[in-house]
Amino acid sequence: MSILSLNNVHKNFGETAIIRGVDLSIRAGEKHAIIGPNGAGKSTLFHLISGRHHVSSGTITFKGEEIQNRPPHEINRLGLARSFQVTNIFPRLSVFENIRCALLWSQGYGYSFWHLLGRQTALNDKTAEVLEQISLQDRARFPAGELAYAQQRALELGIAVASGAEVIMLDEPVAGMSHSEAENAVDLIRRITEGKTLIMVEHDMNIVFDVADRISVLVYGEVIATDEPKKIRGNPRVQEAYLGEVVTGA
Amino acid sequence: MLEVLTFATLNGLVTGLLLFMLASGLTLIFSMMGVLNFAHASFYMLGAYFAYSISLQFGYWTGLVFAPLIVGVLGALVERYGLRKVHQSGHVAELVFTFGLAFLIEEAVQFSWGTDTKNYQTPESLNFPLFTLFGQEFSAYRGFMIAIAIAIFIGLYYMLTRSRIGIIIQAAITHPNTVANLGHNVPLIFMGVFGVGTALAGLAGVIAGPVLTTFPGMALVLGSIVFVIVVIGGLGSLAGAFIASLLIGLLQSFAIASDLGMPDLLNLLGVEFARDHPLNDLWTLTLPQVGPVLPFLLLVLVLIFRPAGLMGKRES
Amino acid sequence: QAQDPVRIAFIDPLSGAFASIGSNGLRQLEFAADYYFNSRGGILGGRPIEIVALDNQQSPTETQLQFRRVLSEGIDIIFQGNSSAVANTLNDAITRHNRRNPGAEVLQINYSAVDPVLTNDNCSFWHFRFDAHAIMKLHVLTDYIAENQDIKSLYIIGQDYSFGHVVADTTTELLQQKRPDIEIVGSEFHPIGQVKDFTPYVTKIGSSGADAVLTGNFGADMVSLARSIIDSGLDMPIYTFYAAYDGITATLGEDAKGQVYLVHNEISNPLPTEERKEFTRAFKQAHPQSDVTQPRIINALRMVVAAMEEAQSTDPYDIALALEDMRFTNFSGEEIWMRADDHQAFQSLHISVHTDEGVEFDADNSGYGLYSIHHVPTEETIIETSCQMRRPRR
Amino acid sequence: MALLKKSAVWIVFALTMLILPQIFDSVLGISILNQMAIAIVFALSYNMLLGQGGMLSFGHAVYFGLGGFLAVHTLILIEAQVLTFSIVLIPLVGGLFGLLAALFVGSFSTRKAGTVFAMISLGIGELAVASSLIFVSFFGGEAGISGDRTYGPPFFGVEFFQDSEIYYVAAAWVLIATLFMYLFTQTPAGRLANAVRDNPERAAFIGYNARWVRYISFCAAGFFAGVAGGLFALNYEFLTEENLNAITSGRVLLMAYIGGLGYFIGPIIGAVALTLMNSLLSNYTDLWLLYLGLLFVLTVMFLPRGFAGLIMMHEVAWRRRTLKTLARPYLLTAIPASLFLLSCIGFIELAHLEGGSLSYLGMMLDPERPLTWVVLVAVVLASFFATRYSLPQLRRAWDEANSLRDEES
Amino acid sequence: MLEVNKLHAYYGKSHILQGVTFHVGEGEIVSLLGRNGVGRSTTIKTIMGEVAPHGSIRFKGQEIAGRKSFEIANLGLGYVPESRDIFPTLSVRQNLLLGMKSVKRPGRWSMEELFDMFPNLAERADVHGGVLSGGEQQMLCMCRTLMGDPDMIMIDEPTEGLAPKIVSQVSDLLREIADRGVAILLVEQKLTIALDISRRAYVMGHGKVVWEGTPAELLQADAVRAEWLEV
Ligand SMILES: Nc1ncnc2c1ncn2[C@@H]1O[C@H](COP(=O)(O)OP(=O)(O)OP(=O)(O)O)[C@@H](O)[C@H]1O
Ligand SMILES: Nc1ncnc2c1ncn2[C@@H]1O[C@H](COP(=O)(O)OP(=O)(O)OP(=O)(O)O)[C@@H](O)[C@H]1O
Ligand SMILES: [Mg+2]
Ligand SMILES: [Mg+2]
Repeated sequence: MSILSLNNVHKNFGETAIIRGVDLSIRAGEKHAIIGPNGAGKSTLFHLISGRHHVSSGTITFKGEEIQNRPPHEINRLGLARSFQVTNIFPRLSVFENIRCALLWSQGYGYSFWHLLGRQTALNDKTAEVLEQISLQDRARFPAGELAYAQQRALELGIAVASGAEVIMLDEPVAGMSHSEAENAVDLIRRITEGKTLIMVEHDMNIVFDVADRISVLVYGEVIATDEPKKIRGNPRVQEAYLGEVVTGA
Repeated sequence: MLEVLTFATLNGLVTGLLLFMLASGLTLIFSMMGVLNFAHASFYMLGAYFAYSISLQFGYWTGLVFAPLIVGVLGALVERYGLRKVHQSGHVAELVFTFGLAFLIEEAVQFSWGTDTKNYQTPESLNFPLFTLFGQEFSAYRGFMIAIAIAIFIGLYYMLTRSRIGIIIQAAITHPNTVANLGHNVPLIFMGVFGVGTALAGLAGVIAGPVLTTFPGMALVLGSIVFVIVVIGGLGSLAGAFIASLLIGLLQSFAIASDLGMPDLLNLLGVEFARDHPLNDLWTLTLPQVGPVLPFLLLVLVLIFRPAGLMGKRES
Repeated sequence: QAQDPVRIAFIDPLSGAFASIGSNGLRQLEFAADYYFNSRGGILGGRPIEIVALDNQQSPTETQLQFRRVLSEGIDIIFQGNSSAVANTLNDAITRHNRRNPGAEVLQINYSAVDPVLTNDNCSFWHFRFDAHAIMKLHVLTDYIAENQDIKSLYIIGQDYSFGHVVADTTTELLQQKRPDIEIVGSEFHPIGQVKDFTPYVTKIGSSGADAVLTGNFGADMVSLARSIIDSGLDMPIYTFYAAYDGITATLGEDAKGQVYLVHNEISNPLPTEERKEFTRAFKQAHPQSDVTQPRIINALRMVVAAMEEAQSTDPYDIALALEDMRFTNFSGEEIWMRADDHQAFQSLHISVHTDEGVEFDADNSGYGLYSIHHVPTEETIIETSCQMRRPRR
Repeated sequence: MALLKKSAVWIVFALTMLILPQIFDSVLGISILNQMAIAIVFALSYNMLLGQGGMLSFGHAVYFGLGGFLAVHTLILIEAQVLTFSIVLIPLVGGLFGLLAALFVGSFSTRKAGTVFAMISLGIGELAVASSLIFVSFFGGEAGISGDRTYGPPFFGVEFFQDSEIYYVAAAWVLIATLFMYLFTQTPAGRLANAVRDNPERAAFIGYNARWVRYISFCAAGFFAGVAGGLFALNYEFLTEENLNAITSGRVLLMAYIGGLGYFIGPIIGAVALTLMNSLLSNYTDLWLLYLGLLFVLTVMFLPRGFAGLIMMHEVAWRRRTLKTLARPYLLTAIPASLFLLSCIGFIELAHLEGGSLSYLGMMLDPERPLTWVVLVAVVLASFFATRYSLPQLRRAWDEANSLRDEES
Repeated sequence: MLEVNKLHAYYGKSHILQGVTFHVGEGEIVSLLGRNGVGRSTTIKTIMGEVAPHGSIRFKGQEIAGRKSFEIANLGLGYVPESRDIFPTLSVRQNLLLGMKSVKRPGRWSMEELFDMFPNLAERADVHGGVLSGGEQQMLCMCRTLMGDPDMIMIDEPTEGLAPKIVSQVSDLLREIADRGVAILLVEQKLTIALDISRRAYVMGHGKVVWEGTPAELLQADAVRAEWLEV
């Protein structure tokens, strides 16, 4: 069953059309990768889905509700979380607080100013759990802004997945990581998205082919193919537009 | 009626352009360096005082040339030895710094020149009426003020759009290291911009001093209104500051000229209130009374409905 | 044998924007204390006067803090003059304090705040005023205007606060009685200290066809207004309360000669007595940059001391009783009467003009100064009061 | 036990407030303590905005003032026997009206942070001042309005004739307000305020509307500013335009900043320090505003994290128990540095002097004699270079005191 | 061209570079390899003067340790940072313009030429740098440095976030740069590319250079790769 579907979505910035009629349907529980050349509009697509940008036309349906042009916090509350290509965390809060804040809404605290956080055992345990998953437990008290880059990426991931949203969207989650770190990250992604829907943008083909159940290829604001990894690899249009010859060696 | 309109327009123009002289330097500093320079009006005051002292010895014209230079150098020194250090601690720190600086300059002025009003006069050579309209004189000095303000506008506009300085500074606000890595001497440029900005403030002081009286409170009177102009005009927009200055000048002079007020409105509505009505103060309010605070009302409204200002592209 | 000094507190702005007036007042008070008393063996059989200067920056809140300091130091006479707002809040505070602490009262010597309320509805047994209040001065000023048949229309402009309103309302009312033919062609209020450029107001004055302007403005608002009027080439008399000294005279200079008039309770050039001239010279010698701007401070001090001597006490209650109905001849040879009903001092009032002719004692060392041209004897300045004084029982 | 440990600091705080008026029991002492109490609540409320919520306000005095004005009006109503309740509750009245005003203004000003918010607060501040001068019947014009706190029903026999009686009311309110403001930082709303300050955009993607988060902090800050205003009304029994104008707003900004925005106790330190300076310095010199200005500028330059930050810098050395190794180097720098400061002050005062000679630190300085100046300048220069010379040793000692940790761990 | 000798650097109290020594010859492409966090970026930043250097750095025979960043840049050393740092409020064209040291002196590269090489950028020449896609920003950043006509550039992770096809374009560009006589110090995660184009390589570990040699030698040296590069 499709949990998220885009219907003829367009996005123009001024005169330029960036997203030019995207139809996409994500099945509940699948791991879906979006690949495509630089500037194809992958991140823009994420922004449209998550509410950061308004669509120019078209509809986006999430769990039966139209969500295009709704403010991001509302979309998030429906159960859709995301990470960013450029690290986007709360730099002066501690790592622990970063995660705990990310948990607050889903744990039903709302804008409460009558709960004392120190006493919310369940919440704090859950935070510790997430920290362990992203292997930052020994950095818990550190200001997030002082973490090393790779750790910040891990935190970025942690904030996105903490709330336990059903759909998780990750924009280049392993960019800038070394091989080994990337492998850890992929493990982590697998673990935490277990039983959830994952939408991921990534340029590292090894990871994409490794993780994804299905892949959509976005070129120039249009989806030129959506299919299983094997078929995508063999698709000549994809080869030509995106993979080039480099990947054949890999 | 025609008389009222003409004068209101003329006065509004002069006030507006005077404000623009002051606002131009602040736009430069505020929008390019991102520094909320609370001491800007204090540099304006310094300009007036230096010019006053110089004019006692060497006459007005020498003051016109040297006072802004002195103020500019002072500004550059402030940037070099104060702001630059504070810059690392962020915008709020810069703000508090300039806040303290404004305080300090005011006290220093009182310390060195005393708290009396200073007898700083327009130059003899401009002491004649340029023209007489409906029996009132328009002094040549006011004409001179208009000319200088327009010259500043053109000069700055040229500098900002035709040279790379503008984009270098804009880039350097957010990424000073990167700009330095491209081979630009960022600190020097910042110092220069701050110096030029404060020199402009000084120039405004030299020119406005004789008209608006030179006294230790002269900075306070203008302190916040320049911010209002820069923000209403839109951060980073010289044209915006120009338009906002004129707008505010005209707004104020028309408010003063109008003589309208709540009583007229009530008359129109046919309502009347006794003098001891608890809201009597409101029912008797007139436009001239509130004229000087109208800019702040405008500021709030503009920010609510158009946070980027009239011509601004970015919000902060 | 050094005796305990008699300590008097002086609370006025000594720093900040209004410092010049406050410090100048302090200079005069200290000088007068030395000149008349300390250099002549003190008072009450040899006690020197000590002035304790406390800075309030002309802020009501700071005044409260300094008031508490006064209490802490055990001082019970406070001189204060600048800003009616400060005087009013101080009056309230002192009244409250004295009611709550019988036996430890404090006396307020108001040498300059002119809000009529202080000796009318809000009068207090513990408050004495040594300056004529606004309405008294306006009686004199409007009489003077009324006599001038050239004036057919008047423009009133003032700062938008209580004093400004009192000036406008009273002037309108009085002229209505005295010269109903004078048209009030404009009555304008502008925010205090906020106007950058007075030209728009002045054009309005010009367009109104007024023959004269009357204003209660002080400080920079006064100078800027007068300069704007002059710069616009309007050649009309400007009637004022505060257009002299502290740089104002120098700034008005030649351009304003004969155009700016001032109503006040102290006679200016030519100084009437040798004593006054002597005093002025001595003061000038000690403080070359300052002027004797407020003889009422000196009057107040001398009257308070006279009251002490009369009562042979420094207790505020005794001083107050002695001050009531006191008649005292000051250094200008004028008699001052302190009315017991409202603690308002009465003395002759004068109108002076800004000029350099006949000015022996100039202001701001500018060569220009005030020349008194019109004198109103004490009897004619007396007006009624609405004061219902509550007298403490002892 | 854990509870005791947690509340220890609060107990100390409360005890300190109880003991202080016993030591400084003059009218002046009590007056300064009362001032501090007001300033502490006000500065802490300001920090809710700037330090914790990242909202730079130039008009926080509006809520202080409005709360205070309403509090005075309530006093007047109590005096007129329209209302009857104990005046110890007046700060609550102030708080509620501060809150009301914040609810209104916040509804449009918290949409954005940064310059937009700052400038709206500036505009609102100016408008509030203008209206306070225009609506004389409510605000009393420039003379303000005054009430009398002694007409309420006695509170356990106390009628509040004296400031010292008010002090205990104020102290109680300081304790309550500080506690609640502290607890606020520990709630989701308080933490989210930090998050939104750091990165409002990301907050949206974890389900929060940045505007609401700001709005809540803003209202809470308005409430506590109003409480402070109510305390002011109780202590001084009057309010004027001055209490809601830009100078008051600026002062609270400075207090919070100088104290240290990043620390909860920062504003408390700032409030205490500034109040002290304000009430003590002005007695010694007319130039105290000049020194105050210098102090601000220097603090911003050299102590970017405020006094609290300066204290916290020593935390490591304290825990490492190496603090005492710093004593000597500090002293070595402090001697020439204070000499430098003192001689500079002497120089300034002497230059400011008009006539006579200056009695300074037990010496008589005569400005007429050139020698005075020569010596003074010599001392200024010598102590300046001595200070500079002593700095490297301090820095070395400092590094040493703090780096021991590395070797150990 | 560049000689680094016993270079040390610190972040606060942590000693990151502990005596790094290497050199880059004229027109050479040299790779600096190593695991994440060994301090490769720090090395470059220290050379550039962004991190305080302790030790000797000589560029074109001049000692540059302790000089200001802009002076170093003006000597002809270019730097493409890992964080890209596109100026978000400036247009692509203005970003490039900023890269030039002087508007008058033409260098090896002109804007047109670079636009030809990266048509993506040409198309977006007048939009704000901040809205560029991640990959576009990387290209812009590199072009911006080239506009300054450096004699040597140091590039940190140039292929990060680039689509595979563009990656190969980038390695072509690097060769092209070297062909025009510009030396390159390359920090690159993707070993294949790094070894493919560079003449020599250094491997860093624990803040020091632990191995040096040619790509071919590195491919042979399994032990080195295992210990210092792979996990
Ligand atoms: N606000 C905007 N205004 C104008 N153009 C924009 C804006 N945001 C994005 N673009 C343009 O839209 C295109 C798509 O950008 P997007 O960030 O979605 O690419 P992407 O597919 O994520 O690429 P990459 O893999 O390099 O990150 C780019 O060319 C970019 O310059
Ligand atoms: N600003 C900083 N403050 C403190 N430590 C830092 C800072 N920047 C980097 N570090 C630390 O310095 C070490 C070296 O960082 P550097 O960025 O040079 O590594 P790198 O080899 O380039 O790795 P990467 O692949 O992550 O870019 C890391 O452990 C990092 O955590
Ligand atoms: Mg992208
Ligand atoms: Mg790196």
